[in-house]
Amino acid sequence: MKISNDKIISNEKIANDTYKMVLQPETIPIILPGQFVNIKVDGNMLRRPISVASVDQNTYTIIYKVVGVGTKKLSKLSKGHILDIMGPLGSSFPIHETLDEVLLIGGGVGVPPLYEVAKQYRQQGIEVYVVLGFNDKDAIFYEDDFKQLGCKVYTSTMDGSYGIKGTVMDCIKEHNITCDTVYSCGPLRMLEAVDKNYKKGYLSFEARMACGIGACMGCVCKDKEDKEMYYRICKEGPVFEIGKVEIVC
Amino acid sequence: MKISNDKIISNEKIANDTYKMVLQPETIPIILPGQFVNIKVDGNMLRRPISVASVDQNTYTIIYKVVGVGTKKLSKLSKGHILDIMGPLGSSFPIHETLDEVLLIGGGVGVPPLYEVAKQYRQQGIEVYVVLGFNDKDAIFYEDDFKQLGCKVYTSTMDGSYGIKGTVMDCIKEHNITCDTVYSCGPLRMLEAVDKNYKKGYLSFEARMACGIGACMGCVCKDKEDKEMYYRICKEGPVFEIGKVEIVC
Amino acid sequence: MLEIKLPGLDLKNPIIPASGCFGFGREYAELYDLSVLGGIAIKSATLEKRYGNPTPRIAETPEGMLNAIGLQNPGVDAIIANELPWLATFDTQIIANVAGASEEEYIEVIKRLNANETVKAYELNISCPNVKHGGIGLGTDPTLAANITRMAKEVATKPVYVKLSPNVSNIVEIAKAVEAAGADGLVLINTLLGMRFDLHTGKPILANLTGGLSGPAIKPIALRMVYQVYKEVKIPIIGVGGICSAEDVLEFLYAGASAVQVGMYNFVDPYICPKIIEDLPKTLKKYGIKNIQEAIGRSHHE
Amino acid sequence: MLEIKLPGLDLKNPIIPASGCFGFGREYAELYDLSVLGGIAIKSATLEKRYGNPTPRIAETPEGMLNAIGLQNPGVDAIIANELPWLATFDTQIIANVAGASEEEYIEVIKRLNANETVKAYELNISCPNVKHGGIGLGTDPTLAANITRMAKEVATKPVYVKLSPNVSNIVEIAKAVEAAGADGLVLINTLLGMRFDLHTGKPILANLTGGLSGPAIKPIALRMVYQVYKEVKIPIIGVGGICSAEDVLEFLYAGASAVQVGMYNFVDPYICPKIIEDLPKTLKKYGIKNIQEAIGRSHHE
Ligand SMILES: Cc1cc2nc3c(=O)[nH]c(=O)nc-3n(C[C@H](O)[C@H](O)[C@H](O)COP(=O)(O)OP(=O)(O)OC[C@H]3O[C@@H](n4cnc5c(N)ncnc54)[C@H](O)[C@@H]3O)c2cc1C
Ligand SMILES: Cc1cc2nc3c(=O)[nH]c(=O)nc-3n(C[C@H](O)[C@H](O)[C@H](O)COP(=O)(O)OP(=O)(O)OC[C@H]3O[C@@H](n4cnc5c(N)ncnc54)[C@H](O)[C@@H]3O)c2cc1C
Ligand SMILES: Cc1cc2nc3c(=O)[nH]c(=O)nc-3n(C[C@H](O)[C@H](O)[C@H](O)COP(=O)(O)O)c2cc1C
Ligand SMILES: Cc1cc2nc3c(=O)[nH]c(=O)nc-3n(C[C@H](O)[C@H](O)[C@H](O)COP(=O)(O)O)c2cc1C
Ligand code: FES
Ligand code: FES
Repeated sequence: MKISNDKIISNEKIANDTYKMVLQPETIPIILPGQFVNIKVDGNMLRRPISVASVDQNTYTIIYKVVGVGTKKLSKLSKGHILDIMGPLGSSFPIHETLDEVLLIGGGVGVPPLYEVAKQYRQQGIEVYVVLGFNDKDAIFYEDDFKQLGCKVYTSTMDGSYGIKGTVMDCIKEHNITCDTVYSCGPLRMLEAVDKNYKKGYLSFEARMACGIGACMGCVCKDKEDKEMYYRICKEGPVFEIGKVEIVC
Repeated sequence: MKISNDKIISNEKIANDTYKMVLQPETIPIILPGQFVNIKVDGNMLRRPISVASVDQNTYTIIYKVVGVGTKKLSKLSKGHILDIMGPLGSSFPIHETLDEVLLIGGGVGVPPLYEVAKQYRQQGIEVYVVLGFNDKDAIFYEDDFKQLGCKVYTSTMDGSYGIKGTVMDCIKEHNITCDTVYSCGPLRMLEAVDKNYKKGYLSFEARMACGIGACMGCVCKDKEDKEMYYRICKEGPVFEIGKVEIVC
Repeated sequence: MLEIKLPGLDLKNPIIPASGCFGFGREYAELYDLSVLGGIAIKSATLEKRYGNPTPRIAETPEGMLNAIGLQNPGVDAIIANELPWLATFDTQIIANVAGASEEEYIEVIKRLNANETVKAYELNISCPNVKHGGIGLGTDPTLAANITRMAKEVATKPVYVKLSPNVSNIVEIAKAVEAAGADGLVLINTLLGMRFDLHTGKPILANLTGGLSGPAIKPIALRMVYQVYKEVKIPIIGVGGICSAEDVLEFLYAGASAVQVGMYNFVDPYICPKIIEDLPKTLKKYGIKNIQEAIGRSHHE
Repeated sequence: MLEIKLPGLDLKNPIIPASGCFGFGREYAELYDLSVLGGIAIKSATLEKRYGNPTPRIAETPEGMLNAIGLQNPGVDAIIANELPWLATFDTQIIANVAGASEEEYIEVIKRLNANETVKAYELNISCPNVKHGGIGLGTDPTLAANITRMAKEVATKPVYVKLSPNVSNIVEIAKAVEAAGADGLVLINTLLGMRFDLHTGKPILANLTGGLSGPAIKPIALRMVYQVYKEVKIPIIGVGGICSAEDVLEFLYAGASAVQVGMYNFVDPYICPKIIEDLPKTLKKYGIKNIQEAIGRSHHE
């Protein structure tokens, strides 16, 4: 973890309310798939946690949705602007070398952190199923990017305006995807469903954060079994083994 | 008065901690000599009142000293930046057509609003004496500008590093300037001295302001005689006839 | 969708400039038609003309400001003679904010305003230091707060709102006392007591030493007090503290306010009130709210 | 020029991360050497391990934030076993912040910490809701505040600082009660109670409904309280509330603080404490101050 002044290389809209920003850090840190950065927005106190979607030679990419004041301000920034960024932070999606196939399940802006997972698995030639869920056709992004990596991509929308109508679970059923190792990130209700239906794999969680580094206890969640045990989503998380965390919707 | 988005045409350092900014408003308002504008600075609540130094075809000029957070931020802005500006505000220095000569007495950043006064009197061919007071040589600005208008310019510095050593009053005495109609702007102690030594003319005051338009009563001063009577420096002022206002240093 | 009826006040929308932040409206009338406003809370009126505190009276703070104006105003008679007839020309509801250095002064001010038809309601400012009680604000003691409310209600011919001070351990206790004493409504909150120091001189920036903190900085405190008080009283609440957007208004409505006042943000953006009024219908729509009534106290429902 | 000696605390500089905003220092130790700090106020310790409140526990506010952590901590025994030995390896002064749901809990926590040599002083957090008194903080009642102070002083083998709640009508009254009960120093202020609402759901953002407001927004209130209390007590004051620069520190010293704590700004800039320590000598020099001592209470002098 460090604080770095990262330069915006590009910042463009890629779907409804959804932006892709490429950043160039002063020195390129090692960023693992699933880790996040914590971005200072001018005029706001708390940093905004955003997952890293992919890492390249000397840049990295984030995908964010405009939901409030902070992400709104981010969306207005142009190329060349310098951002005060803390990171990389948190745990990552472990990449196993002994698997035959993996299933990535992403919902909305939960999709981006899965991209780097797909990339690393595809580099090893492992079969990657990708199931994406969006609200509607206009919200869809990254479908082609996953395809270009050679993943098998299946998309669903809640309103049926594209792909399967329904949730990602509906989509999986519909396409008879049987792969049992999942990597998932998205809305809490989706994670809850994934948690219920799978035994192997990893989930990535969100929480309102203050420090982002494990000091304030702002972002904790409980262990599923041992109610005395807790984890900090910013430190032990955001990625946890499936079944580890108590999910309260 | 109106709120306008004014574009910065230039913003350059002209003396120690002192900057000159040329601004282009959306539509050019009528700005009278001695009036001020109230500038919104990003990240600060209260607007910063700054006098207009001179008015041109479709631009106007302000001169400001960096004394705190707001003026510091202003000094960092570059050409093309848009500022949210309220103005022009307050009373102005009346320009009389029947005078033979006038004496302008300016101290530090009190100098700029006198420039437009000098310009208008010189346009009428009236003799203009200008006495400028600064802390030291490095703080001096606008001496040449007044000279170019054809004014008789006399400068003093508190530390004697340039011109007469001492206050503007020392300078006036030293140069035997006898003109009895004064226009003055500068530190309160200077205004107090001018107020004591002259009977005719105008003084421009400063005060910490909130609304800048006369609504909050934040900036009031008292009448010199009638202690029940008060004036709002942002509305009835900043320019008052000499002898009108009670000066409390 | 924006209308709301409160005791004495028939508001076309819930936006009211706060007392002391709008003078008597003259300066803002040069900028826009005051008839767009739901109402106007005019500057605190005292019996005699008051000059107020020495200057500096203003200091800036992070997302806020301190003021120590000290109730400067021309006195109730001058207000009746010069300001109210002019304000009567606008189609908006005038709330007279009443203050005083003793209980008797409040009562006398109210008596003189009773006959004036322009004033639709009173707002008792019980935050100011009271000479009779050693300079303590009536608003920090439930007994004193109830007492002045009762006295005001006895003479007032218009509804009485009481504007509470937030500088208290227990705002609910004060609110309940004031309600029990007959108040028709509450205005929450006045300013919090604060200070700033001059780095050069080491002295307080304000000549009065302390001043009242207002602005977005205090919004979370105001919201909390509106929420706590709404739970415990039946009379309507006008929310105030840091409001500068239609979203802020919505938060206050959710917390339990029936209308709101906008204070220091008038200084930041003199058009803020008409802007909020314009934004409000879109904002309600965006969050699926059909009308103001539906939003009031929403955080407390089911 | 930065040293300051306070009861039990030999500070090389007046900068101390505030309780709850620095954990037990482990996360920040990865970023810089904790030995640069004047001291560290560790997270409130309770007798048993505590999970705290449900989430969300955090909300943003203008120039501030709300938190409702609810004193999550591993319990005093685990702190003694796991955290204090590690903290002992740094050359800085450790202040143990003590909390509890009853007076007896505070006392038991203090007893267990007494033997530990790393802890140089106690800081009683009397802002938290107390089960024995119907969930009211001990810090809002002068009698209760004095009582817990007296009980703590009876058992404590180290100086006792009392950290006051700002949610009171009269901070001076509480401060004097606590001083009379034997407190060695005061810490001013804890957070102000606030709320935020979710625009979509209409509900409070925090699961706990209300939370503690901290950050630059509350600085003017903290400064005012330090100033008022300094006038009336003889024991030293540690100032806290919104500090994020050397200039802020200077304001607190002028107001009457002898040292300061930095809270939520650690989250905005994790290097803020070392930065302030580095800036402080330049800043003192800029304003003509020779040493910390000269600045303390300067606004009150002559
Ligand atoms: C580990 C992690 C990774 C994330 N990755 C992404 C990503 O890749 N792309 C993306 O679009 N979003 C991501 N989010 C969610 C993102 O942090 C929020 O959408 C964002 O903080 C909202 O900021 P705002 O100012 O626009 O909203 P506002 O509502 O104005 O924010 C107010 C406060 O609430 C916090 N907040 C609001 N919503 C959330 C949320 N869902 N999660 C956490 N904090 C929130 C903000 O950080 C801020 O402190 C991630 C969150 C976490 C915790
Ligand atoms: C009518 C008028 C005309 C002015 N014209 C000029 C000018 O032409 N050039 C120039 O350099 N300065 C001028 N000033 C002074 C200028 O307003 C202040 O220097 C400036 O506001 C300082 O802002 P800051 O953020 O840098 O200082 P800070 O100290 O950080 O400001 C904090 C607050 O105090 C106020 N403040 C601080 N000093 C003053 C002051 N001297 N007068 C009024 N408010 C103050 C600020 O506006 C702000 O609200 C004028 C002031 C007035 C009232
Ligand atoms: C400059 C100024 C003057 C004020 N004068 C009064 C007053 O005379 N009477 C009163 O009841 N409140 C007065 N207030 C308090 C406001 O009406 C309001 O309660 C407070 O500022 C909080 O709202 P805000 O955060 O929107 O400013 C004043 C506030 C300011 C900033
Ligand atoms: C996340 C968080 C947790 C806190 N936890 C505690 C605590 O456990 N004990 C305590 O006495 N104060 C606690 N505080 C209050 C701070 O120590 C400090 O008094 C307050 O935040 C004001 O300072 P600031 O404005 O610099 O943050 C906490 C504050 C925050 C923001
Ligand atoms: S955000 Fe502070 S512990 Fe996770
Ligand atoms: S600044 Fe408000 S009346 Fe002058």
